[in-house]
Amino acid sequence: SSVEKQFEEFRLQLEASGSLRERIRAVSMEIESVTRLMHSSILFVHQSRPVPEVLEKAKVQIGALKELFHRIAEIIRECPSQYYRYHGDWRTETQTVVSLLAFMHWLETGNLLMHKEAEEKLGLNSSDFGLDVEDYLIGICFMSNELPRYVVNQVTAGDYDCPRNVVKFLTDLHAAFRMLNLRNDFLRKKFDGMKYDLRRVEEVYYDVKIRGLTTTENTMDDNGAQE
Amino acid sequence: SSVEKQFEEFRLQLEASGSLRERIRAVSMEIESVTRLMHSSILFVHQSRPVPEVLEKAKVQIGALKELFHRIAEIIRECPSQYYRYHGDWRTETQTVVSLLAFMHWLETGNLLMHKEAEEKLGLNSSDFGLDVEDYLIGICFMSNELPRYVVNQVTAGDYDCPRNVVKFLTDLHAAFRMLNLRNDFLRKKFDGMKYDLRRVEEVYYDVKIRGLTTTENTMDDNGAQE
Amino acid sequence: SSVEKQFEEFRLQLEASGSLRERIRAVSMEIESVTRLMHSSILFVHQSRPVPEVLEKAKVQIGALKELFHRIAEIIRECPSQYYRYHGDWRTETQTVVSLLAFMHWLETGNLLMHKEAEEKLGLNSSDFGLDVEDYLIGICFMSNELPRYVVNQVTAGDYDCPRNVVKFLTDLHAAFRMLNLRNDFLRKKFDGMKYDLRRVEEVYYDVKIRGLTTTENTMDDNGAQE
Amino acid sequence: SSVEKQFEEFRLQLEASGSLRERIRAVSMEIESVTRLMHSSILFVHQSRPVPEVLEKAKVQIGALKELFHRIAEIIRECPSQYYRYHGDWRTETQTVVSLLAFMHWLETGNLLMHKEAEEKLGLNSSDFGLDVEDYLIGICFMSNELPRYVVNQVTAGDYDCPRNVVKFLTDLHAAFRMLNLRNDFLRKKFDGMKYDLRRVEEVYYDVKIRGLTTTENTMDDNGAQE
Amino acid sequence: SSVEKQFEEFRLQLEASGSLRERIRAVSMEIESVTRLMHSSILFVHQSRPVPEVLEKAKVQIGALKELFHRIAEIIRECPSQYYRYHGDWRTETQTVVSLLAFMHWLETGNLLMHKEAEEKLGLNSSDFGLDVEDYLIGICFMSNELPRYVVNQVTAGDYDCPRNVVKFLTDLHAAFRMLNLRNDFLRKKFDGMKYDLRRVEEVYYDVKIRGLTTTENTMDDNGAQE
Amino acid sequence: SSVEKQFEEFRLQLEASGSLRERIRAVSMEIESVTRLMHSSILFVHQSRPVPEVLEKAKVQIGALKELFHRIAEIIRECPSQYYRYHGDWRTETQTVVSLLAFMHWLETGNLLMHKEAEEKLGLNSSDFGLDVEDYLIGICFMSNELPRYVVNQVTAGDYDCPRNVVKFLTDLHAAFRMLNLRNDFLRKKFDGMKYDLRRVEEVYYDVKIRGLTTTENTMDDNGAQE
Amino acid sequence: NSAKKPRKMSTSSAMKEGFVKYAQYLNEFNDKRERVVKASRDITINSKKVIFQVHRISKDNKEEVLEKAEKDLAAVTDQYMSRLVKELQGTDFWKLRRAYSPGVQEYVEAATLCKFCKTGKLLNLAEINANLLPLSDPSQEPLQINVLDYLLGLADLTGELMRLAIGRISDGELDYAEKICSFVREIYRELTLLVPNMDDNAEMKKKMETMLQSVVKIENACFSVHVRGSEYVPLLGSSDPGYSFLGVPDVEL
Amino acid sequence: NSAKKPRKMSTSSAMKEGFVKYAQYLNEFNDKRERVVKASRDITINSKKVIFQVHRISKDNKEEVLEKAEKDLAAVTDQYMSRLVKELQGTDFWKLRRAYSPGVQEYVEAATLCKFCKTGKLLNLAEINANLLPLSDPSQEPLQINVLDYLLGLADLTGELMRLAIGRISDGELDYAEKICSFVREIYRELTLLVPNMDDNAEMKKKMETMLQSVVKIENACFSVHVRGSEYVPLLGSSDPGYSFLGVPDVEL
Ligand SMILES: [Mn+2]
Ligand SMILES: [Mn+2]
Repeated sequence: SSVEKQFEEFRLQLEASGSLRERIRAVSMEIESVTRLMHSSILFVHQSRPVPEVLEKAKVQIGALKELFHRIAEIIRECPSQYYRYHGDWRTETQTVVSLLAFMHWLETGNLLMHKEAEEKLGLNSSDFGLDVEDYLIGICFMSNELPRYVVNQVTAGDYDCPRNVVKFLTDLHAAFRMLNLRNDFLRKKFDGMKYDLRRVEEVYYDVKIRGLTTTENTMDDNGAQE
Repeated sequence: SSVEKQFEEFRLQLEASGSLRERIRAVSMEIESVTRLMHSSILFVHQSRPVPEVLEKAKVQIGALKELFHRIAEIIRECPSQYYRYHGDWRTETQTVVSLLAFMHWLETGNLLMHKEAEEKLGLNSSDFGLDVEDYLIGICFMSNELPRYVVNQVTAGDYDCPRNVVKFLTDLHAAFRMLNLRNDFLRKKFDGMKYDLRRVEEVYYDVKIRGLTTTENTMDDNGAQE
Repeated sequence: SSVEKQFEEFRLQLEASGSLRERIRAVSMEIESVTRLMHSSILFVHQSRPVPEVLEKAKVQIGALKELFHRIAEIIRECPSQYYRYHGDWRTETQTVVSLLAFMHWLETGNLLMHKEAEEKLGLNSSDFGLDVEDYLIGICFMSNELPRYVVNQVTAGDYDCPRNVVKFLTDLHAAFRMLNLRNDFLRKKFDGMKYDLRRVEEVYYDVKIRGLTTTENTMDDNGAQE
Repeated sequence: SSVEKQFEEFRLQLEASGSLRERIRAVSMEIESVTRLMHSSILFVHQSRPVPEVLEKAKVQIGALKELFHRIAEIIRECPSQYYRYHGDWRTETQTVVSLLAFMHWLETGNLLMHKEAEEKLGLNSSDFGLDVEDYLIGICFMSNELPRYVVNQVTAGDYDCPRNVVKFLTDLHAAFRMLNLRNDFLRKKFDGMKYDLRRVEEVYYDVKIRGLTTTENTMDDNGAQE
Repeated sequence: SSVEKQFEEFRLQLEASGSLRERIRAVSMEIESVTRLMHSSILFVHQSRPVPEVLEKAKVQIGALKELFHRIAEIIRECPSQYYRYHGDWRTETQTVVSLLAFMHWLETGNLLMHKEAEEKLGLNSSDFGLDVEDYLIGICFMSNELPRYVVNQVTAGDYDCPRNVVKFLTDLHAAFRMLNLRNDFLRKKFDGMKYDLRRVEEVYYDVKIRGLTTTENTMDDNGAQE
Repeated sequence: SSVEKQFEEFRLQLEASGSLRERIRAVSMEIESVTRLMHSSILFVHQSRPVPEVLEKAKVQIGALKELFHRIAEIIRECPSQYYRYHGDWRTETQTVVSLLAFMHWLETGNLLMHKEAEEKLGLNSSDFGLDVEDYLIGICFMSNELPRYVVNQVTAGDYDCPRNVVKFLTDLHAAFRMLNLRNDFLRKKFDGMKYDLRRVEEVYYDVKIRGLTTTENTMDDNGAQE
Repeated sequence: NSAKKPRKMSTSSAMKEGFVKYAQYLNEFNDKRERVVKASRDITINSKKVIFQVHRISKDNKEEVLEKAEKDLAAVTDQYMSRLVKELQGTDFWKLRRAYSPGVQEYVEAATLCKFCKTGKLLNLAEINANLLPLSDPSQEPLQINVLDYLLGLADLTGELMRLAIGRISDGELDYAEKICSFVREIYRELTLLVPNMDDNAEMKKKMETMLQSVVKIENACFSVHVRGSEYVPLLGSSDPGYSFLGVPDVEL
Repeated sequence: NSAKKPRKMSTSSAMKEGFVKYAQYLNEFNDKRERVVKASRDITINSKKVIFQVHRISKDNKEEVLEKAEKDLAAVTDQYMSRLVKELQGTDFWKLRRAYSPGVQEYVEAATLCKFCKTGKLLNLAEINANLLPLSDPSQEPLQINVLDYLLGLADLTGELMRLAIGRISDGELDYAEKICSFVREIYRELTLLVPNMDDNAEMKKKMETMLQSVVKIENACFSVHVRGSEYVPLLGSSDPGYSFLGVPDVEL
């Protein structure tokens, strides 16, 4: 009957989209697995292992990530214009990736990893498969969550200049985020959390400063610079 | 700074997509409002008002729905290939629309409203803006939920042949759905509910039959027909 | 370090057991798919299709099931004595299988499919891979859930002797179950549900009886045996 | 020091109340086990076994119950006036006990088991360990849930006078409950359910009545007795 | 009928227990209100007002509290041995009362307010209405939470001996609590928090000590005096 | 029917009030947008920018706020005496406005912005559209939440007199709040939080004091007044 | 920052002064709220009693039961609603709405239930409000129940009507049950259209679901009596001529 | 359908026969489970007591407290774990896992805590299992704690170590706290890699969050002591030469 025929067609369609989703999820799980390794390497930074050594180990994985994102892009290319239909299946992983890359970038350069730079690192610069802006922003928020812990452990390890730099970096980042008119969604919630990260690093800076632990030259700079 | 510039760009993008979403939601709310009127007209069917009269009143609104879906299509056309990014903002309403149209169609013809027919009724037959298959199927499930109540009220009003027809229709529909390999999602849950609708109408049919309330000719047919 | 060494070992063990689980799940999904087909065939019994015809179609699949259970057994044999570690991954499917086989068996013989018989049908009679007793019992409960619907539809189709037989069967089954000392778990909950099945078939029997629709001979028998 | 001494005392007290709760729970589980046996015996009443025989078997257990409640009372007596501190640990079981005793009492006498009588049967008539009124009332509601099934099966077995008696009993019971101004709690919900029990037994009474199955003399009585 | 009479009785009982609870809650709210006043007075201690003056003001309220607890006791006496049935309705307030009395007692004597003493102060020493041990312990934990703030403000105001005394007191209290084997409940959580209070006052003591701000004689005393 | 007529009337009324609400919400969102700008400017105070410069930038927006509140007042005037029906739609924004104005006022004068003063600044001094007292108080609590962060950053930047002033201000404010008889609502919760702000600024004051970082003259004064 | 001593002194006292005023305002307002909440609670309890009274209805005691119910309802109006009216008159209808809304809803429920049982009609909001008018001081703006509370009360009414319908069917009054059924259906249909326009419709949405369940319960009850009842026809006049079970009047049969 | 009388007779008895067997199986199995659950509960309670005992540690009573803890732990092993081993030996390790898992986890928690306090090392799963070996009948397959329960126990261990670290800092044993800190960090890092591979990791995921919080709490405590301690340096040798507050050994200062 025509009803049966219609449902037979549906069956085929649903199976096709189901198996496509399966494939994406499989890659997505691999991404998760690679980020787990990266994360575990980066955790050494809290034990005051030298930054270059830590980064080196973590960077090894970036190639793998690039390859995996390429595979998702290939799959999505099979169903043009349905990027956002399946987006949910890899976005959490992407956010974690961004947060790790941005943290590494900051450890290395002291600067924010830009959206374009993140796309380049992951090979997402083609026109039809990019890095969603919200995912990028959420990833940046996740990175911000790591900073208080990092500052605390650096100071414990005797690096008293760290807090000042982090306060500066986070203050600027927070101000930049404030320009965005965020909806009441997940990103907004994450951003609201950034305020607490900032407050915490300010407190650490305060603890160090009030005990005169910062190096003198810096204090001088302080008065002048403050940008 | 480059960070500021980047965030300024984000601000513009987020605002653009925010306002697009606003516009979709506005139309979506209008659809909701029209379906509410339709629904309220159709509710008279439970009070045994003549079907043609009930349908006439409800059909008046179809034009408005068509117009509204056209407006969403226009908006989506502004951001090609992002259909599924915003899909969530009108899908619940669409499912209700399908359920109402399908119920009306069944009241009129005794047949299932096909996906193609639903698209036509709503003017969704263009290549880039169609009726999502899952939304269609969920709408059909919603319609099935109305049938037990309808049968009960028809019998109370003295129409003893109704149960047999509904049992037949629902049995076939349920069998057709069983062909689909559904994921563990909302549609699956809705479909699982259809089993209870079927069981309920079977029970009503039983109540009528055991008391010999069905017309004699039909009973004869029964033995022979039943496919 | 020794800590690392231990955890590395764990990682290997867990990965191995993870991939084993994957393989089991794959087979388990195939079982699910076969039972779906069987179930679809059996559902025709509610439309009063002749039992033998219905059974014939359904029985075709038993071979496939046997083969699939054999594959799980093979996998489990790789990790002796860990049957119950992975048991959760195929038990839902097994319960459905039991319920279908038991229903078919009852349709054919009027008797309960015993645990041993179920094991034989599925080729689970080896010493190291059997049919868990609780799964068997849960499957039987699922079968009981089908009976009220079956009775209702049989009576609707004019088979007035069915209720008496089902009441007898279910009363005995229910009494047999009561011999079991059940904990407050899933099986207990399922068994508690059986009471409602019994109540419903009793009601149908009552409907038929009070209208004098049962055939005379049986009624005689009845008087002797029951009243 | 005195502080230390005080805390040593506290330690003993806290451990004592913990172990007391353990002991209550153990008895409570035994009660549950005995009621399960009783219930099993009583179920034969649905298969039209002679009431006296059924009751005899069930009554055997009352002694055991009495003994068990006595044991809880003994335990509670160790901590005078803390009845309600531990009450939650045996109340569900008590409600089931009440429902069974009340059903048996009704089968035997046709009357409602009164609160006082229930206390006596269970040896709860001492001043410091009684039967909570709400538990009693909830138990009575549970009993009412059994009656529709009982009536249906009695009629099936040819006892056409049963419905009238049950209707009378339940109507009175329902009216009595209506006098209570219940809060919106569990008891209220149970009581609301009683209405459906009443409706079902009325329907059965009606079925029997319209077919002239009630004995004539009774019908006479009827007019006099019931309204 | 006797049934009606029984239910009339139940109605009265249910209403009685409802209104009893109302009355307890009303008193409980008054207690809350009195403790708020006491707390307000005690807060001046943080502004280095002389302790005797602060205590005098706060002590005025103890009479009122005693009176209020007496009223609850009276109410509870109406339903002997149902203390724990209603206990939840005044326990939070009682805990606050204990924390305030214990803080005052410590300010005055430097000692822990014992359970017996607390009962006496509140007139709870009768046999049938006492102070629950867990409530007492929780109240003591609340008191401990006030101490870090007190120490900080005392030192700021120039009282450099305070930290030593508080460290001693809290260390002993904490040790006493450690003797209890607590379940994983609210009390346990409160007790875990006490460790942070202890740590904070130790830090303050350290700050004072390290700067040689403590008076020399006291250091000598240390070993000898303090109980 | 009269039922229909009544409901039709309701529909018109509700639609009118709905569209009124829409208009209020639109203004409310504009207020939110202005406060976001103000807040951004004020945040520079944490980076030790000169207060006058910071205030100047923020004050620019007050005119806009006044205008927007005027617009809400106009709308409300259309439905006399329904101020509190729609109040929820602008109260969160109003509270933020109050908190910002009060913080600015305190930065400028060291005093608390009084309710009357706040009304004046916003042009809310007409008789029919004022500033709700609870909103004012909640706004003040929000301001208090900013103070610990401000103090920490001031001390880090070398302003060691700030803590003493803030402790004094917050102690007075906290005491003033304690005069209020608060219910268990949002304001109460916010006020409870003020305790933590006070504790934190006390701690900062303590840190500064114990290190002898406060200027001598003040300390002298101090001794006289406080210790 | 620039705070100077002398100013601070004055602040401290200005602050105190201000807070004395705020405290006074809050105290008065909270006391009023407390009183309103209490009044509302009393209204709730006593309206519930009226509803319980209505449920004591049976085939033969209708007049008597309803008379008592109406008397009780009048007492609620005179004793408790009047207290609310006194508290609220002139002001704060909306500010204190959450404090009195539960009571008012229950009152609407009771009043509309009585009216329906008596006349089969829906008691209008205007009628209720007209009834409240005499309670208030004519010089003040009178308390008028608002649409929202009226509709919320109406939503609960359907639950009570369901209970009533089941009871009536038990008592054999099928016609009565069917009247209830179409009445409830009408209210349900009208409310579907209104819900989205209501001020804060989360509560109402939930009530609508319960309401649909009530409608379906009544329909199912009517159905089963109808199906059973029609069986009766063939037996008509044969075995049991004077039989009026299910309350269907003898003549009709 | 075709059910015939005679067959049914035999069924009914066949059914009964079958169910007698099932009942016997279930009874035996349930009894066993009951006993295992009870053993597990006893293990839990007594392991918790061991943990509490460890927390009674202070600077001066270390040996004594740990000795008692170890003795208590040995008693748990001999009295309660042995009961579990007896129940389970030979079979059903996985079928009854849910029944004994809580106890075993708590036991792992207690055992690893003791070992860490005594030696600063992680007690390996193999070591625990070796310890259990003598408890079982050599002819049977012995009960071995599985990786999952070991890891779940380890996750809880970090909570206890956090409590311990805070306590040690209070007692001035900063080194000790820092040792705990790096130990917990290492476990946390290793576990991050394992969690996704675990059999049913929902429970573990939750524990990982708690664990991170514990790590951060220890780090913060170490931080604040470190920052405070750093202030002391300028005072070195001046006012208070023999001062050993915070347990920093005299020599180092
Ligand atoms: Mn109600
Ligand atoms: Mn633990």
